[in-house]
Amino acid sequence: MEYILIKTLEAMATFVLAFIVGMTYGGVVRKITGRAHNRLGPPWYQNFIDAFKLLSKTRGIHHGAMHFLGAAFLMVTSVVSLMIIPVLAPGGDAWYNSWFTNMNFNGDLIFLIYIMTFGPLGMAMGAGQTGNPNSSIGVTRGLSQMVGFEIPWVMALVALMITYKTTSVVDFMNIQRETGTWLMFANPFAFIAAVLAMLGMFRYSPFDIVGAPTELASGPVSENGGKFLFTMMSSGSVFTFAKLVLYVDLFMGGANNLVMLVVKTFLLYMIPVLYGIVSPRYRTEQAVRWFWGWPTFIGLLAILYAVIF
Amino acid sequence: MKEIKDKMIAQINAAFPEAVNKAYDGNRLDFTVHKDAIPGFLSHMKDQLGFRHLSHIAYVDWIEENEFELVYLLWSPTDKVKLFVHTRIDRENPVMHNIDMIWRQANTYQREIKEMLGIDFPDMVAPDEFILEDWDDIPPFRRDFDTLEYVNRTFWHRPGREDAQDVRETISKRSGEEIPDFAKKYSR
Amino acid sequence: MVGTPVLFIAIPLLAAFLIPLIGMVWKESVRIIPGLVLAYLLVLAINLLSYVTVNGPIVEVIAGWAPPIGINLVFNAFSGFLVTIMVFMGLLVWLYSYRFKSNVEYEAARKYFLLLMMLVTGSVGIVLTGDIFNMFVFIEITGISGYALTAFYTGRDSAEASFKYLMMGSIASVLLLLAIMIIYSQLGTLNMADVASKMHLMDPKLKAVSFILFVIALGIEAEVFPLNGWAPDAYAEAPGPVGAAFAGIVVKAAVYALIRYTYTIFDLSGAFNLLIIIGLITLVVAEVAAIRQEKLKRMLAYSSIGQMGLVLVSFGIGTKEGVFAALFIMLNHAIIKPLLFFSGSYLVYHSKKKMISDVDGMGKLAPLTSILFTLGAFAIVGLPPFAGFWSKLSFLMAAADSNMLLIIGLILTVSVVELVYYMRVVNRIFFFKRATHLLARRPTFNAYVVMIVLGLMILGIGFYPDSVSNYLHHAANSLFDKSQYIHSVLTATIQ
Amino acid sequence: MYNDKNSKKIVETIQNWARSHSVWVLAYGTGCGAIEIAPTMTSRYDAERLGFRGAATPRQADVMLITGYLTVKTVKRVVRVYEQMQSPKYVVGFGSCTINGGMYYDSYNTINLLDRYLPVDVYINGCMPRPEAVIAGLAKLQQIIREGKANGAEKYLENLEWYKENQRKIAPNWIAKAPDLNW
Amino acid sequence: MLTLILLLFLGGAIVTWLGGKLSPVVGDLLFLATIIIPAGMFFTGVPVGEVTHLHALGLTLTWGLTPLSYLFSMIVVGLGILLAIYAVPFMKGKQKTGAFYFNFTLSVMSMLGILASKDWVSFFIFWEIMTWSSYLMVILNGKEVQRVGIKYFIFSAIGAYAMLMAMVVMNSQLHSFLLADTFNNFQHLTTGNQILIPILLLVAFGVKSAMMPLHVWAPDAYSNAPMAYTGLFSGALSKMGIYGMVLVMVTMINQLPEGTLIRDIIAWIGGFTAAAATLWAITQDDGKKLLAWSSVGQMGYIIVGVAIGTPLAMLAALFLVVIHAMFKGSLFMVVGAIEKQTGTTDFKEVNGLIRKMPWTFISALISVIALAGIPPLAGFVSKWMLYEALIQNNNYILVILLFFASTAGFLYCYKFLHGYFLGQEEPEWAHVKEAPVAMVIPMLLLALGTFVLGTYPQLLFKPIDAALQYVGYDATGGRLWGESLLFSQWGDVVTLQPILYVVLAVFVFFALFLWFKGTKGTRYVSTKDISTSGELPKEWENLTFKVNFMQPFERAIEPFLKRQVDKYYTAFGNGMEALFEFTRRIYTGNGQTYAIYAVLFLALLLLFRVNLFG
Repeated sequence: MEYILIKTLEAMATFVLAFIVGMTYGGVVRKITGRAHNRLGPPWYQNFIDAFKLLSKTRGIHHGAMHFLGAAFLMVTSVVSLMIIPVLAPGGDAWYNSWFTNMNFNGDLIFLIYIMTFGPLGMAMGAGQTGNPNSSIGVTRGLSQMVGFEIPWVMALVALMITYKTTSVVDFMNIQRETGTWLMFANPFAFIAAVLAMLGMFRYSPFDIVGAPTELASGPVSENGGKFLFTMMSSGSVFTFAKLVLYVDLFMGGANNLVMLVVKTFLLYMIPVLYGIVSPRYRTEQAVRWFWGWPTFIGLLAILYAVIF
Repeated sequence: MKEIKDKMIAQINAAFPEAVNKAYDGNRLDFTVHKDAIPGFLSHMKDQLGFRHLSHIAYVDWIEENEFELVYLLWSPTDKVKLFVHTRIDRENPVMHNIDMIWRQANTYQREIKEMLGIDFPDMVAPDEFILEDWDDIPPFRRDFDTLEYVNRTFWHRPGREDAQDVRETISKRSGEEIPDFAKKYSR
Repeated sequence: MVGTPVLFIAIPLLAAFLIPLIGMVWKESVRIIPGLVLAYLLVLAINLLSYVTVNGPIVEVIAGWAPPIGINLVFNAFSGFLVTIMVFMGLLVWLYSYRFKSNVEYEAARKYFLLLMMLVTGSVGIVLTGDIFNMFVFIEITGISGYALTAFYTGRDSAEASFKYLMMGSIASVLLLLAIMIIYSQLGTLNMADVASKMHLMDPKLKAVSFILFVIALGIEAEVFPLNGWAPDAYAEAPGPVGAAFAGIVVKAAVYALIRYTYTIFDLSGAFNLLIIIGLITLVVAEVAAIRQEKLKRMLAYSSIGQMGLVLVSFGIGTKEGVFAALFIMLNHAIIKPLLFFSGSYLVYHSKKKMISDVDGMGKLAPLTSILFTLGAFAIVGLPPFAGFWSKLSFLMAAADSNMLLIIGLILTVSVVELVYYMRVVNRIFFFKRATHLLARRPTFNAYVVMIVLGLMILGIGFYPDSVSNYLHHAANSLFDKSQYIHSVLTATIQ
Repeated sequence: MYNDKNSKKIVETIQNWARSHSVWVLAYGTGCGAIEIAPTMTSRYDAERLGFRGAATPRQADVMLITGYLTVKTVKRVVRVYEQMQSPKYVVGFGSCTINGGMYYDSYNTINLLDRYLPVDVYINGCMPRPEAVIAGLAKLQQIIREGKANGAEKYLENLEWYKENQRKIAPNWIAKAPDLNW
Repeated sequence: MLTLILLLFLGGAIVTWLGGKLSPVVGDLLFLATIIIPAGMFFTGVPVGEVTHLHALGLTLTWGLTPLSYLFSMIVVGLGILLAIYAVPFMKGKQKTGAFYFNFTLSVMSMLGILASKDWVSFFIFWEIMTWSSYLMVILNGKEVQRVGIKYFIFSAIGAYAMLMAMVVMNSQLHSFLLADTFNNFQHLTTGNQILIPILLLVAFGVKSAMMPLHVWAPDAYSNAPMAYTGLFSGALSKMGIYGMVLVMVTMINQLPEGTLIRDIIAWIGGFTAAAATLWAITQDDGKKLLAWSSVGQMGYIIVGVAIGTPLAMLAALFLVVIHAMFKGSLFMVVGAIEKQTGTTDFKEVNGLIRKMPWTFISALISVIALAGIPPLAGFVSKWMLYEALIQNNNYILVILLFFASTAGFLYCYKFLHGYFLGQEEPEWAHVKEAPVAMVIPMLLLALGTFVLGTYPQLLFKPIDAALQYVGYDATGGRLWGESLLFSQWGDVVTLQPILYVVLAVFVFFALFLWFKGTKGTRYVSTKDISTSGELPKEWENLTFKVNFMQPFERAIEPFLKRQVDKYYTAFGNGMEALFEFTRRIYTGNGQTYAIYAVLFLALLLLFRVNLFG
């Protein structure tokens, strides 16, 4: 019982960490985007203010039970992904390390792939019940894009799996610690394919076809405000952090302490962000086909590389 | 251009002897037709003489003569000639023939005319309200519609704008024009 | 023993002559007498059949001349089995057509029943006789009554069909006589057993020629491709029960003759292959033609031809299992095809053109008839648990035992075609909207009885095939026991 | 403790501060003034540094900018959008047309006084107001939010009957037909 | 006992049919009794291993249950009972109720018969009864009878005849029709037959399990049958193909030297089936069609699992067999309920039913999550095992294909839910009420079943393990699965219970948070009140996004969608018909021609006399 209690507390700590880091990243991204536009941009803590403001809205509407459940589903995905991915490497030396390696159930990758789709689908239900056509259009675009980037992403993961004969993130981290080589160097093609898939996963330009503010009025979230938008915002932040940590764990050997974690994740995060700042938007079918083009080819190379070496 | 126009006038006169031509310079043709002849006339123009495009339907309220005037502006892309077709409608019984089966865009103009001038077009597609929603006064583009009175009745004025004057008297004083009586009565 | 085989020929022939005579006195007797006769014959046939399965074949010598000089009738398990089927079919056809033309005219009924008795006589004679020339005579009797029955509806189409039948029949007669001549000139005898025992003496070339003549002559009667052009017309134009009688009685007799020549009389090695080849071609062409038919009866007729092709292939396998399967198919065909003809002709009763499309939506108007037709259709394409399945299975087993994989494949492919056209009709019956305003005709009580009896037999054989397999086995064995056949005939004495 | 007046007040203060620094703008381009929003939000004047940010739908927005004259037809849409927004919500009127009708004061189909139909928190004068003026107006809005005086939504609810009556005056049928948006 | 049960079904079918003529209520009651009583007897009275012998035509028909068939018979009987309960209110007021009950009962009987058959003859007999009873169901509503029905029957017949051929060939060489004999003595066959027979049998079973080039009947047939039957059709009937395939794969292909190749080919066919059917499902605008294609796709997964044939893959496949029966049965019931309540199943017509049919929605939601393979529901268990098995068996590209199919599957999952339940609530459907209780409870039960099995899969793994041991695998318990545990040979572990608890905890926490945070300030608004830029939609305006729902994706896969197997079959069929027409013209109807035929035939035979008779 005590064990479970401690675990729960540690999980909450992880959640808080993810929330803070994710939100900060969001603000920093807005700042960077602003600077790239030759503006001052909002302060880095702007996202926290926004979230708090959303939370303190006094009135709101809902369109039915699914509207609530959709947001809850979304949160499930973020939190469960976070619980499964080891935030810090198990062998780290910092005193707080044990807080963040918890509840990872060995971090099975196939499980991760599926639980990561749980939220978007639930969210899609919520979006559907609002009856707003823009929401549904956004959802179909998002799902289509997911089919697109899932292929190179899974290819990269399969390439890793067949090299090291495991599907567990923890094992991958142990392997990297033991061999001392990051997997992004051990199988560069897999890393490239995964990074290309990541462009779609984070939904920055040119793959921001889900929200598409000018044409879809922010898509699936268009009927959500106040607490719903707050939930989605924090879920998005946590989920962003979780995905980044997953990439770091898989390809960059994980992080031994929080500083390294922040550095690594931030560097990785800059790839889609910076690419997005200078890109216009694809149409959906272009995006899907783009993912089935070079990224898939590189994914195939990754598998070949894994099979041959 | 002159030859083309003459040829066209001849053709139109041959087909519609009752249509009255009025001479204009440039590439403009001008005919006045009785309102019942309008659909036949226009479709003839469209099919036989190459006036494939309806640019606009202009409308005038001749309150003094107790008539409305509609002007159909046609354009021939091949001959580069524009054709003005005038027709007059009785103001007391404003009903006009519908031509949106000849040009679909005529529907939009007719809806506008119906709303703004109150001319009815029977059998028109989608005769819904168009620009003025929930309008329950007389059509606003009729010259007997008093805008200021309507505004005073419907909206409010911010205090401090009572000095707003009718500028026409100033203008007429400056330019020495006479304001006709009927204009004083009906419109500002 | 309750009777002798000669009764099978004598009684119906006598009845045929008596019908017009007694009919002068008592008109209803025209309808009743054939029934009584056929019922008696059926009882007799069953009795004799159970006798011969135990005691061996009965050889009846006629007119006091012992074989090989005299004419003899052979009732063994094989021929007896066929006779039983045929008599049974005759009885059903009679029952079905008992009210035939009842309220129209007496003359037509008299002719009809007379010709029916003649048809039965001839067919049963073909099966029972042990003499080649005698067989020719019976074939002629069958043929002539068949022509007349085809032309029964005195219309242009019927006449044309009948004429085609007559023409082909004449060709058959000529060739048959030619073949008989060759045999007689070579061997000096026409007794089947005698011919069979002396066959090795014959010039091989003439032997082959005479066999080919037999094949073609009997093939015309047995509806073998390409000699069966008359059959669809005759089936389509003849009255409904007559079509059933052709399928159930006449064709069986002709096939019997063909088999008797192939198995017992001639000892040609290639004969079996010939059977397989012509059987396969007949099957394929008939089924393919059937799928494109627009008239119901023609479709059934082509299907019937196809079944005969299958029977020939099965006989052509040349093993006991093959003969067993062939007999089983014949038995099933004799049960199912009349059911299809009977119910089918009621489904399109009021229609002028008898098109397949006229059955649309009949399932609601005439549910029982439709269900019986469906039962027949399911059974004939070999869907379990109905009768047709067991015959198809035994055929396939026989073919597989002889390692004829290609033939199995071909026949199964053709079965798909067969299935398609039967299912199209079934679909139309139950699931189409009625397009015409024609009403359904309610079958007569007798017809109901006949169809239900047939339907129950289909179900009975389907659920309990052992009920008939014993007879089938005996029949198949007796066909193979050539020496016993010759011995029993040649040693027969006048009783 | 939660119901304690002081703690409530503290929470209120923090909330107002957050609200004032995170204002999501629904730029409803009703008139010519919409052209001034683009420079206001983008590089030159950059309202995002003050916490202003575009919102795509009324559900997410905090403040509605009425950028210029409102025809009768438009005002119905504006009212509907305003009612779809979620409290606390604010309205900013752009230009003289929203104040007193401006040059369209005698037009038969543009309203003269916006505050008869919606509670307006801040007016920005000018025809049109330049982006500097817009920024100044938005800053003023931030200030009154922070002070807790931007209570337009409550005003609207309190005087709902009055507002509705005014709206019904210009659009009698429409208000009757509308679904239950009013609260 | 088995004989009695089968006879009860058969007799019950007829009695139900006749009873239905008397009064509908009698028919309903008899129908329920006919299904439930023998089903109950089946579960209580038939031990695995008991053998019954019957004799027909010199052949011995042997009936008895094996652990493998017991697994499948659980599907048949369970689904049969639930669907029977569902069918009674579903068929109320419809025509041809009698025919429906009759064929339904016969289908259940024939499937049990197939599973109980220990010899090929009775296997084939029941197989064919199943075929024609399901055929009569497919065309029961009288729509597109000739096209859909005949297509189904042709393919079924091809499959059945392939099986018939295989079994007679085996019998001719091995002199036994017993399944066990043919499997054990498979080596005694000639080499050619060793290849031929498995291929024929795979064709036979492939047709029923809708394997790729043989699948064209399935979408039409599934969607054309009454929805109360389609659950059985897709859930149980197509699984008979899988049952046969398991037998063939394990017993025959394993003994072949070329076995690996055949396995790989079948696995790839299964993968393509899964992917292509999924893409087709996405393009459908009718719920029935969508689910039908989805069923074909799911069968593809199962075929992959069976073809790979490692213990893990077999576990996954058999688990998916049961799970698929559950969630697809539930989904077809959902569609049936919607059809019953609204009269249409077209996404473009009906929408916004979530508040009107909440229980139906809940079962649809759970089933769809299971279908999509999302944890913590049961679909995930099979997906996980299947992928692990594929990766560990070095089928790398195939696993990508399946991942693609699975991800694309989310699209149609969402399309299904959105199509019926979400979107604008139109006044046109304001009258719609929740389906009758008897329809809701079966679908809810099935949906909850997937929920339970998602966390406690060992409930199902135990019988599957018994079945696998029966066909010759080692025991897998503790090695590949444990109490709420999944293992793979690489040592990967998924612990299901903590996942469920975490998911539930987070879900409940945030749902409650959203619910209680500012409850007073949050109110319900109708779907008409959405941000439409202030425009008030007219009454006749339907804002729901339904037409061209997946158009962007369809554009992306356009090159694929141009190629349809169906077209090739249709072209082939038309060509055959033309050929038949040509052949038919041999019968000219002219007597002279026939006479010439006779003469020519005579000449021909005389000519080839020497070749024929030597």
